[in-house]
Amino acid sequence: MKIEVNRPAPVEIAAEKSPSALSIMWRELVRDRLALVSLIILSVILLIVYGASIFLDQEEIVKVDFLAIYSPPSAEHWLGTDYGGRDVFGQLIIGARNSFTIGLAITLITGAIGLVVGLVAGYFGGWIDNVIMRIIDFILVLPFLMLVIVFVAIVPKYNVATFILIMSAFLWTGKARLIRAKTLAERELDYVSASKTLGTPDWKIILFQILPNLSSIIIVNLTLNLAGNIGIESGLTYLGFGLPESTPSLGTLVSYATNPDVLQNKWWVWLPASLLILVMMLCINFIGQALKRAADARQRLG
Amino acid sequence: MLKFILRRILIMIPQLFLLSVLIFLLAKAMPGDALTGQLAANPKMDPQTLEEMREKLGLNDPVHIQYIRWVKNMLQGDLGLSYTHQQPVTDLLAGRVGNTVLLSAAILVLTYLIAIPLGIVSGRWTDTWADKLIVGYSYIGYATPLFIFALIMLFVFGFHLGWFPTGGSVDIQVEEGTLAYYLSKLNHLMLPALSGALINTVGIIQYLRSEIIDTKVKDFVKTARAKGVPERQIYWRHILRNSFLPIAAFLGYEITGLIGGSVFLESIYSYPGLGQLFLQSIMQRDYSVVTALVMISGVATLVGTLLSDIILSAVDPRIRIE
Amino acid sequence: TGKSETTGGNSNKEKPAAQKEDISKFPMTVKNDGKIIDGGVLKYGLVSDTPFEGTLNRAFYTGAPDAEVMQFFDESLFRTNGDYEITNDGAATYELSKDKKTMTIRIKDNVNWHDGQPVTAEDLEYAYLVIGHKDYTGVRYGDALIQDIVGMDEYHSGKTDKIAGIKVIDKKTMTITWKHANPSVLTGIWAYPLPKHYLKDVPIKQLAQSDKIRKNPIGFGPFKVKKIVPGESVEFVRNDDYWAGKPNLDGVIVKVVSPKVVLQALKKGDIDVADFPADQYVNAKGTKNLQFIGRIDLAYNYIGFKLGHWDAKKQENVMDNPKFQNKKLRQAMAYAINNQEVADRLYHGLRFPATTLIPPSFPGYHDSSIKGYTYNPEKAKQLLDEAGYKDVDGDGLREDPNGKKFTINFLAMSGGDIAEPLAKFYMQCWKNVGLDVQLVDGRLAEFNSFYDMVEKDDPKVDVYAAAWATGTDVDPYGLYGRNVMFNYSRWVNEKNDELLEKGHSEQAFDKEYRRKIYSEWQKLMTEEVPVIPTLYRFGVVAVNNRVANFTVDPSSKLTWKDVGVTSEQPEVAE
Amino acid sequence: MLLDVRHLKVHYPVRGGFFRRVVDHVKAVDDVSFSLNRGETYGLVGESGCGKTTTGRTIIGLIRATAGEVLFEGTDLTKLSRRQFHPYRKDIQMIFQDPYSSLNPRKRVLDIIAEPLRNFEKLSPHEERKKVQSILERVGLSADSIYKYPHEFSGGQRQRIGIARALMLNPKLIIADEPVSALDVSVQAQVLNFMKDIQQDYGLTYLFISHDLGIIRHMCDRIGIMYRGRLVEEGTSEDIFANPQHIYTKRLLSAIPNADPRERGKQTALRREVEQEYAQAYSRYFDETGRAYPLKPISPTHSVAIP
Amino acid sequence: MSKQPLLEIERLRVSFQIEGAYYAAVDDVSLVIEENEVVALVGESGCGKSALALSIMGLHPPEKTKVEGRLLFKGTNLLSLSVSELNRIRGKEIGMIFQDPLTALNPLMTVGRQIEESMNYHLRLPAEEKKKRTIRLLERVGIPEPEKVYHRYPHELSGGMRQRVVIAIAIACEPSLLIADEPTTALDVTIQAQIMELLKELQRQMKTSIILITHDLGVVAEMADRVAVMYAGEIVELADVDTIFHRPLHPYTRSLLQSIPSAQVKKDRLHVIQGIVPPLHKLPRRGCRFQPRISWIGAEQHELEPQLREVEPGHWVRCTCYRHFHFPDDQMTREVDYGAS
Ligand SMILES: Nc1ncnc2c1ncn2[C@@H]1O[C@H](COP(=O)(O)OP(=O)(O)OP(=O)(O)O)[C@@H](O)[C@H]1O
Ligand SMILES: Nc1ncnc2c1ncn2[C@@H]1O[C@H](COP(=O)(O)OP(=O)(O)OP(=O)(O)O)[C@@H](O)[C@H]1O
Ligand SMILES: [Mg+2]
Ligand SMILES: [Mg+2]
Repeated sequence: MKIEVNRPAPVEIAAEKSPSALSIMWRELVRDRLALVSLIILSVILLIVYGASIFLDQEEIVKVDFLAIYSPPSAEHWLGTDYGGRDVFGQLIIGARNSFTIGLAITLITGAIGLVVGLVAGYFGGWIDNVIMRIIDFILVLPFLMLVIVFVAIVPKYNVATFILIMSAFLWTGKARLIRAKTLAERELDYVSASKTLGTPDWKIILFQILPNLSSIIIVNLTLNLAGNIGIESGLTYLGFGLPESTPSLGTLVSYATNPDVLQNKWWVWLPASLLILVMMLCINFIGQALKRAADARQRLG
Repeated sequence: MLKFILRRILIMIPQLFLLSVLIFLLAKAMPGDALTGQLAANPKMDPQTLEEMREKLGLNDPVHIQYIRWVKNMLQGDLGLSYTHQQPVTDLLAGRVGNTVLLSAAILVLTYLIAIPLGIVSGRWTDTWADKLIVGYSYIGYATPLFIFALIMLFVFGFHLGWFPTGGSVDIQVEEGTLAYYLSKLNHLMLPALSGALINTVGIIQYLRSEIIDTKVKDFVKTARAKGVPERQIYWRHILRNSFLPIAAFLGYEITGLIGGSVFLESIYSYPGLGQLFLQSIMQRDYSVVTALVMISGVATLVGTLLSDIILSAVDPRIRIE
Repeated sequence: TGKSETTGGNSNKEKPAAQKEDISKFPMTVKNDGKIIDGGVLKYGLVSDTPFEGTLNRAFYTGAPDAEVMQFFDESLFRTNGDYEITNDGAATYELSKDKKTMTIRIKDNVNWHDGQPVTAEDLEYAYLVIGHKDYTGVRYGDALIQDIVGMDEYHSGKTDKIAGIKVIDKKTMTITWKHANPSVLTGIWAYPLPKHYLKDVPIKQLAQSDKIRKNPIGFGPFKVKKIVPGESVEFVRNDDYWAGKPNLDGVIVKVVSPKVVLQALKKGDIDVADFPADQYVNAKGTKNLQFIGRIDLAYNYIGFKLGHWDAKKQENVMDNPKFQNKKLRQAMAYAINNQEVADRLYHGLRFPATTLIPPSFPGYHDSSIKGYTYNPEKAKQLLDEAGYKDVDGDGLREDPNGKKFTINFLAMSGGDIAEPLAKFYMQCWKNVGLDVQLVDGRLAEFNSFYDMVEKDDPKVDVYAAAWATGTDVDPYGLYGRNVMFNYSRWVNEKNDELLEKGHSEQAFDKEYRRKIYSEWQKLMTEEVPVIPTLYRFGVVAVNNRVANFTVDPSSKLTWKDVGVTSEQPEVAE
Repeated sequence: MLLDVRHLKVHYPVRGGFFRRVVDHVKAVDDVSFSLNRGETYGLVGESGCGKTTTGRTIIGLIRATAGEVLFEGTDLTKLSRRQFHPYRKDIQMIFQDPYSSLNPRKRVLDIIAEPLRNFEKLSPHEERKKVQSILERVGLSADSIYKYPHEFSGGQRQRIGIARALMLNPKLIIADEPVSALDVSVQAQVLNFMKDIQQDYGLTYLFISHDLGIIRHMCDRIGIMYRGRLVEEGTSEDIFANPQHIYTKRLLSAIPNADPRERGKQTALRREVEQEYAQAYSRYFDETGRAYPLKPISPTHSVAIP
Repeated sequence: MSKQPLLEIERLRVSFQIEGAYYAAVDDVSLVIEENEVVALVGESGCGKSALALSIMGLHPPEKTKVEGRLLFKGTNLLSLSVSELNRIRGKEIGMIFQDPLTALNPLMTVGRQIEESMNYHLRLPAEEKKKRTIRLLERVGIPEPEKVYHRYPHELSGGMRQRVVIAIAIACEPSLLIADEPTTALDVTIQAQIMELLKELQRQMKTSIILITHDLGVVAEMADRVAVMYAGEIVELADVDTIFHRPLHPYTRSLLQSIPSAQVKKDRLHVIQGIVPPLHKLPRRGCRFQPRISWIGAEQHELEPQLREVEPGHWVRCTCYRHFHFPDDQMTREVDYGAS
């Protein structure tokens, strides 16, 4: 696992060197006012969330307090409490941290698997590609939600890490397909043929020639994916297969809204989390769209 | 064409086989079985009888024997017996599948009914306020969890405004086969279908929009303009038809998504369909139902992708499947 | 200890105005002074997350929603009194022989099936023939009273095709003979006949799935099934030929309502009657168009200690787990938990602290003189000290008598909104007296995993929180006997064996004797605490103001026949 | 003789039917033989899709030959494993058609040109840079361009970078597949001149692939005309342009627009004439299946595919 | 001169928006197209040939492009027309042939329908008639078995056939002006020859004028009556075809002719035009735009505000630098690194 997570490193380094990848993206991002505002908002949110969660004691937050069940927002509980008398604000902060971490981890893991698989399948083609594509086809056929539910039921120790792993096991296929398609296209370009005629070994071609050229598309895809992955556990939580309650997450908070009373009368329990998800997703989406434009422009540039 | 479909079906067989093994193993790996905890509600039960029942249901056989038996039966069209419902799974599903298909079809139709005009407006008049509105909607829709949205819809339109019924698939008091019966079905369908569609549609809107924007600048559109084709016709005959292609290809994957979405919608709107049945069966470890449902949705997905390919080849002359 | 302040151990903290219900003031019967109109259709909400299964037959159903549907068209031949014992007021009368082993049942002449055919002795015999049959697919054969019938084993194994202990005397009369005299027959006898003329052509194996049960079931109850939308709703019409007289209502419509929307549906008048989810009660009370009635459920929640394992070969419980053999430890844990707080805060008084293992819903047997373990952390600490569980390393947590780290693994079930804080609360309570309690696997267990671990005596589990529905039979043998698998705590004790045996002996037909035995048993269980009873439940039913004669009182003589409405349309809130 | 291509065949499978089985083959190169002498430029001309690229890429090992031999200094390259091929990579290099896609946009010029060095020689970074800079100067780019990226260069300059990379290992043979067809007219000249210059300096042998007969005439000593995967005529530049024998060659030559407007009428007339001859004489030059006949020498330097 | 010219381009300027500012890609171009003549536009890539052509057709997206000047087609200024008015001229009076025959055709429409489409809006014909006419057109552009091709889709045709279809679309309504933007660049020589033949034939028959855009001087030599040489958005030389090829004056025209290898005559070395055309937003907007590429001629030899002047009847040249132009001796040896800024 560790190796795979570490894989994308060359992308970063290679992309660093090229002014036309990250720096153009950055320029485009800064020029797009909406994206810039989004970036700032997102950074502030993340800063607060990760910063504050260092000082918050998770044990203390998920401690039930029957004297304070469903108390509305007050000076003591900024966003009130839930049905266990637990502080919603604290849960929001830690939940946002967990949800974002989960989203990020899923994005990175699926990205790494997708990258390796996609590159190998796309570059070598032939039977390797065939086998990999069959596997991917198969996974795509699997009824995702259903299998996840089954998985969740059989995993004994169910926590953030297992959740990430289960999700990742299903979600890498899309990226693998995308990267394979791009690799296939890239492989046809003459610079790859050139490298071959120059005697460069395949693995070097894949890592140092093709990969850097996919970096922008990968970054864009991962960014847009990140948005989706942040909310991913909320639906499962609603069905009762999300994270255990002792691990606060935005999904848990949002899913409290399934209690009609909470939905209608106790807005402070679910609304802040919903809004936070919305805002984060919007921000990331806007950033992603800006990056996408940047990536396109670069391609036009040649 | 026929050959192509046949080949695709042949390819499906090993996939389904794998799927069946996987789902069977997973089902067996889940803690508990259909009889676990039954007794919490039935304290008079005696353990020996319990064992006897397990034996009778074949739950004590080795997994591979169970699997082979299951596959054998399945190939003969027998999906086994639902323990909780005391009914053959085929009968059970037959009673529910109609509702889910109806709901999914309604969602699909609504989704496209919403997506196509909005996508066109937003793709054709980019950067106008209408476009910005639509794009804004699509972003928000993208970020809103289906179940929250459905709940809000339920409370607003079902309860506060009282426009739609809030549960079930049909009113019991209407005579089956009459117009009132179908109207009642439609009435019960509207709210869940609309909730699903409004969320479902945003992806297609975004896709259609960017597709139109891309097509707008293609050379053949220039050719058409150079022919003196009026703007309306340019859109209608040239840009839209080409932009719809990838949307058509989406259809198959839409079906997969609908299966997942139905779990939420059916449970929120108490709409008795397969999604709800799945959840219930998982909880109750009604394996025969769980496995049957997973297999069915696997087949549905495969058929969906097949359908996509067929549709695509029907509308795109460049793709010929022989 | 006591340095960490939690609500669990801190009852002297100023409480905000309690939102708690005074359940003693809860009526069991609706109050409606209006005049019952002729006819009217009552809408009954079946509160459930899922559709009802639709196995509409007493011998085959498993889900509670099905039972709720069946009450309208099918009923027992016997009515019962407040202790759930059969009386002679119903569709049949009974008589016990001297040795209490044989019961003679006489079905009244005017009791007819919905298709006009009379309900006969053969119909009741047929029910036993079906349940005892080797092809039978349901679970009712597990009932000890059924297996105890003379000749049942032989019939079940296929050696005979009649049950020797069941004799049809004439068209309306029959006798049933048991091997043992057991007072439980008065509460537990199977008295649901099957319409033999209607069902006999269907092989027993396929009965449960036949349309005759699922689509067009018949019974002899006050209403007839008119139409079923599978899983969703059932339409009933009045059975004019009902043996006890013409019902008031023209009909009943039963429809499934999700617990999430039940309150809204009640407010809107979409439904007239529904079992009301306790967790929503606070928001619902005071709703103008509704009355809430309730009664104590035949159930209790408890926390069990795993004391041994189930020996499947010998079919008996073996008490071999040393961890909780010390009675004082168990008692201390019982004293440490504040059930009053849970009942008041989490359940708004709709549950209340349990004192014994026979709930007050058996007023004849519940020993109200036993006060159980009321919250007393000081006592708990003292008991722990006495038992040798002391904090030797000063981390605020007690070590076991050997000075080793003492961690208790607690298994609790997920589901419902309150599960998590409830489990958390108990753990906090125990922590307050210095016990280190951790959740098994760090999370609540889902229903199936929970029972899987409990039933299989998973060594990961030390303590578990569960609940029992007792059924109408007060006899606790099935849950605490030595040879009973459902004795999940695996606690065995000779005194217990003796008392339980006496409790369902011939002698126990003497009610006073039985009460004494069970009082003694409740005391024994309180002293030994193999399980800690935690809460009794109060079941609430919401009823629209237009409904009259509706009751949940088990001793009431009112039935669905008597229920009526006082206006054409339901009242609507606001 | 540096390179001897003998009976080279490259067939691409066409898949179809039930299990995507191979139902047919595209005979992209169908029994082609020719040889290159040291120091000469051999031109391969023909219409689009006639198999020029495939031939070139097969020689350098990017495509597997279906049959035939590619003898490079006597060694049959088609029989070599990847590892055995490695040392020959030094000797055969390629210049690609598209100066945009043949340079990795994410690499600095230094990395691009040093790539072959890093594969074959262990040099210190300093030596490496020295070497790259000297070759850059040799191809007429300033030494400080090594830290630039390809997009900072014009098409002609990029093509020079590509050439510099090919020259890095002192190859003996360079396969140039349409090296200027992606370039603007005014830049073409620059690259062509330059290729001629280095040929002399390095003693290079070129296999020059193009569909532009003007460029072929300008560059090549000997020319092979390809048609549907086969050679239909081979000879010196003089042979082909002054004395075309095969009807296809004639047709090709007559199709070239004449850059003198005064010759307009003549050119049109000639074209008509050849077109007519082509229609009439087609069957004389191709067998029943439309395949060209094997080459037959009609003079020491000139061979034509006639029966 | 008595007759009104077909198209008068007057001081046309086409500017594109690049990062907020507008830059002219066609800068102050004036050109007259008479009836029944072929005018070739030649020049390096990016010199504004297509931009000019598209502006005649009104095909520039109005949001990002500014078109100034006058385009008098048969006396009406095309630039002042509304889209629907323009649509009456596009396709009927002016036809256009695009460079890439694959992308210029709608992949989802049969060839027949695409050709008929322009008739739909310009000629009211019954369906029968339309089909007959279309098949005749296909025949006319040299497509064998036109009845079959009528029902084919573009991807089922070869490149040459597609280009014929594109031509058929352009001439469907027998326009009086045909704009052909690199009609043969994507094709093989043999097919190019056929297409050239075809265009010449059509021009003869229909008496159409053609604006032929290409960078292949051979094609120009064979097709054009007059030639306009463009450099960096401006016309630098305009003359009849013979003059351009035999007596060119402007340094750019002369260099261009010298740099092309010919199949007819063997040259030892080719002339190289130094440097590159600067991108639009870096173009010098004053002085002779070709000056940087003929550095051996002193700045003082160029005009400050170069004008297109008629140096002999019908022969126009921009800037006086042509008088001083000579091919430098040293340029035959080697080029140094330039322009890699
Ligand atoms: N990978 C492939 N699979 C199948 N057929 C191929 C493949 N590559 C090339 N071909 C076919 O082989 C034939 C020869 O192609 P090749 O690219 O060698 O032609 P070419 O003469 O270089 O053409 P061009 O001038 O267009 O580059 C063509 O008909 C082409 O369609
Ligand atoms: N839509 C546009 N936006 C911005 N700049 C453009 C646009 N279209 C063309 N240009 C620029 O305008 C200049 C002229 O382009 P044009 O396409 O007319 O050149 P051309 O002479 O047709 O070249 P080619 O021979 O490559 O077709 C070029 O520098 C080009 O980059
Ligand atoms: Mg080629
Ligand atoms: Mg152009």
